[in-house]
Amino acid sequence: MTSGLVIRTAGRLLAPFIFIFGFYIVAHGHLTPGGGFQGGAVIATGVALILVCYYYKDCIDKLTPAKNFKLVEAAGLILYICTALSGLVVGASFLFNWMNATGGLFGHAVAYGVNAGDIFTAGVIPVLNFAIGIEVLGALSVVLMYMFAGLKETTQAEDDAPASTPIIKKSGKQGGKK
Amino acid sequence: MSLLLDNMPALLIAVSLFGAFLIPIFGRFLPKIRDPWVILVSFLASLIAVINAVTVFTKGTVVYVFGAAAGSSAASIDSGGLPFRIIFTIDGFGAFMLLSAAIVSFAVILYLVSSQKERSGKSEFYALYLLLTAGIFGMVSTGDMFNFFVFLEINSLAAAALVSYHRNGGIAVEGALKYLIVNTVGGLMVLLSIGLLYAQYDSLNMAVIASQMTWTTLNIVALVLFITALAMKAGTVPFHYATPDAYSVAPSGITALMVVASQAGLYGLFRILFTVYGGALNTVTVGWVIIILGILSMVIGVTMALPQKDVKRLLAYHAVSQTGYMLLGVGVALAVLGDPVALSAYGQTAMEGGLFHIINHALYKGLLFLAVGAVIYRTGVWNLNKLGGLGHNMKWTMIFFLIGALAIAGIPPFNGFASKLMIYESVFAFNPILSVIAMIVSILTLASFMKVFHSVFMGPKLPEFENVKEVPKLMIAGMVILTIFVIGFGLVPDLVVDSIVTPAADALLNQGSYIAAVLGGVL
Amino acid sequence: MKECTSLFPKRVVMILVILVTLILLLPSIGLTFGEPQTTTTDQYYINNAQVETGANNVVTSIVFDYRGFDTLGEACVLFIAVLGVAMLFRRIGK
Amino acid sequence: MPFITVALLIGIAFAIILLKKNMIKMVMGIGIMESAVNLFLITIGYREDGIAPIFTNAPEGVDMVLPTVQALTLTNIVIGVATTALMISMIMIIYKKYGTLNSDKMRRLKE
Repeated sequence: MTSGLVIRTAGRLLAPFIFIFGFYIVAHGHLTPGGGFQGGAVIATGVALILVCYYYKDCIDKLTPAKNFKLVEAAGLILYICTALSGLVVGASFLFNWMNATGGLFGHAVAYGVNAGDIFTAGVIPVLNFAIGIEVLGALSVVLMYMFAGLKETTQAEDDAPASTPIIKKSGKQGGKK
Repeated sequence: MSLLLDNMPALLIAVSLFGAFLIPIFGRFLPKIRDPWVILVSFLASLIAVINAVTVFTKGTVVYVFGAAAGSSAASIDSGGLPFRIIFTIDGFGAFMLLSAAIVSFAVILYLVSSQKERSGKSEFYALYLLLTAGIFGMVSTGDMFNFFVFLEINSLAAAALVSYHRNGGIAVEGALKYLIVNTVGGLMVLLSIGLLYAQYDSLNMAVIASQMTWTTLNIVALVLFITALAMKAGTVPFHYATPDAYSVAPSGITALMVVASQAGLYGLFRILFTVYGGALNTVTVGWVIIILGILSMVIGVTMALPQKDVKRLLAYHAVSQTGYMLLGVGVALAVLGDPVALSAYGQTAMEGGLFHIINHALYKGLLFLAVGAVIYRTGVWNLNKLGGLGHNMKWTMIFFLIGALAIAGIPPFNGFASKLMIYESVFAFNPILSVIAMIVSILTLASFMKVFHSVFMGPKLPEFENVKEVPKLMIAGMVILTIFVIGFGLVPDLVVDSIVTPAADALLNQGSYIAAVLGGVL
Repeated sequence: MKECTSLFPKRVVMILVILVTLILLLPSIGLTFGEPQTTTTDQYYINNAQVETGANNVVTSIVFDYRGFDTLGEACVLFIAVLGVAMLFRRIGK
Repeated sequence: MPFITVALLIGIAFAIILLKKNMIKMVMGIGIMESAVNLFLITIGYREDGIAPIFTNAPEGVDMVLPTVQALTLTNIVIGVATTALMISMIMIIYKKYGTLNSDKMRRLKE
């Protein structure tokens, strides 16, 4: 499975645009179709593109190992739950939308009815959108990376070598337990 | 302080989730404090669950609205008296299940921290454990249909992932895959019937649906789907294939918690039958369906258990069999729901017996799985024919196993006897044959457990188990917690029934109070 | 599920499947396509979501505000899947 | 009628899950079932000539379709992705250990 020069160049050129498009979808989740899940999935598609263009092993060696994405994911979830808990701090209930229509960040008052949309509205919703976007980006990338890692371990150097060494070796201890 | 107390239902879920989200970070950077952190979070979650339950038992049903401004009621006037946010409704039955989940989950984490010490991938394992706990807590306290489905999925996925933890050359993964497929199909059927109800009533709140429920074709289809799907989750007989496979390969502590997880499915079944459908139901027919499910589970479970050689598989079949008792008790109550005389004569008692059996089963089956897990932890052998003579070296484990075995067989003074007696008495008044079947199953259970006890702990010391030691103290501590409750519930059953079981039964039987608690005086 | 394959012959499974399909066909009689029976809650969302949450997208305001707790649960499900995958593909001794 | 489609899809999915021996096909069957349920949810919220419930640059005075079911579908899609990911990984591990995808040949649990 060789990924040629054309594929690699195209992937390198396209990936930033995919990331930015995903970011746009996340940021405008409360105005246009889309939101955290969809945007996060789009960004994860960019990650998948890079994984396909460059070899998995090369990616984790040169860029970042998969476990870092797990931290990204956990960070997204912690952001979500902290935002939710901040509703308790202001004296209302869990997940209370306390930033809406306060005039601060994301707190502009929204025009009623059909309008063109203002990105600084909707209170905690954009924050939650970003949290979910980060979470989904991390989650899907991690799943992809682990599946790549579970399939076979090749670099570009060992290009056409057959899939020989599976990463998961049989464990004597656990296998012998039966 | 009142801030915390007011938001207890939210913290119930939030604490477990927050703890779980932090674990990957701790596991990466501060592996030393990960284990204490897990114990701390689990303790806090259990404590909050107990506080919630006590609040419910003393002050009545707790209603908590997610995302509401301070001081607003569940069903505000400007929305036409309908709740439009997610609502947690913890009534007597929910609090009862919270108690049982809290006790078992805390006992199990003590056990697991010690028994999994040598293994890899623990960060994920503990995080999944906390998420499974959160899933159970969420399922038993939510008052919203779709929220129930989400927690059902959390419960199923976390349980399946935990089952596959040991991998065991693929066997554990195979059991987990079976469990996951069955539960996913069940979950999708639940969602389909939620959609059916939503299409008619345009609400996802259980109380709103309950207040408008009628006995139409669509609702019958939805009910059939609900019963099938939740019976799949609870592992009763026509869908019991996955249960023993999953239970026998899961880590022992996890199996103990999975008993509670499948009982959360049972909770969902009873909640749908009594609270959502309630008076609109054709109670005699549906009651008999539940009774027949229960009888089949009892008989098939115990007969499949008798010839098993794998000790955990045997226990898993007994779990199927014991689930039958709960279904039998509650099914009898459902069958006489429309008949006030019979209900007060024996229906109420049958209900209480069935519900009491839920918590008892969680406790003693948890204890049995932990004791068997301790044996496997030290010997590494699952086969009954190869075990023997362990009573010499593992005295504590032997005592715990004996207590659990006597409790499951319904021998006084342990808790299994108390609830089984209630079931026998009341079911005898309803239909003597059912009661006789239940007693025969109980005797077979006793025989089966005597066989296990004899072949594992009795007999001369075997040479290969010469150097087996008693398990670590933390594992003993986990088992001691469960033992205290098993003996305590057996010694003072009246007190327990009066204080926690009767409120739970009343909460189920009295559909109107549930609706009134959520919708208030608006309707 | 696998046992079903061996326990029941193919014909029984087909009868079962046809039965399930027929049961599920019943809703198509009771429900009407294109005109929901009651729309109280949804009409409330459409009318009030902008004022109460400030979001133009009503679906987003439901996903993240009215039913934000579901979204937390759903994020957890994804988290569980990731943890499960990571656990399954872990290397021994790591 | 979309409801008939839903029923047929679920029937097909059941047949696949119960009859097929290839585990990947079983997962596909679950995927079909999921899509059927999603289709059902979307269908019950449809209004004749309705538009998506988004106010940004929407035409005036047109009915909007019911938004709640769309939110539910969104949630269910993500849950479906998670379930599928977990199941596929499990199948990958099983394939690695057993060397087969046939569910009949992997009955080691029975013994």
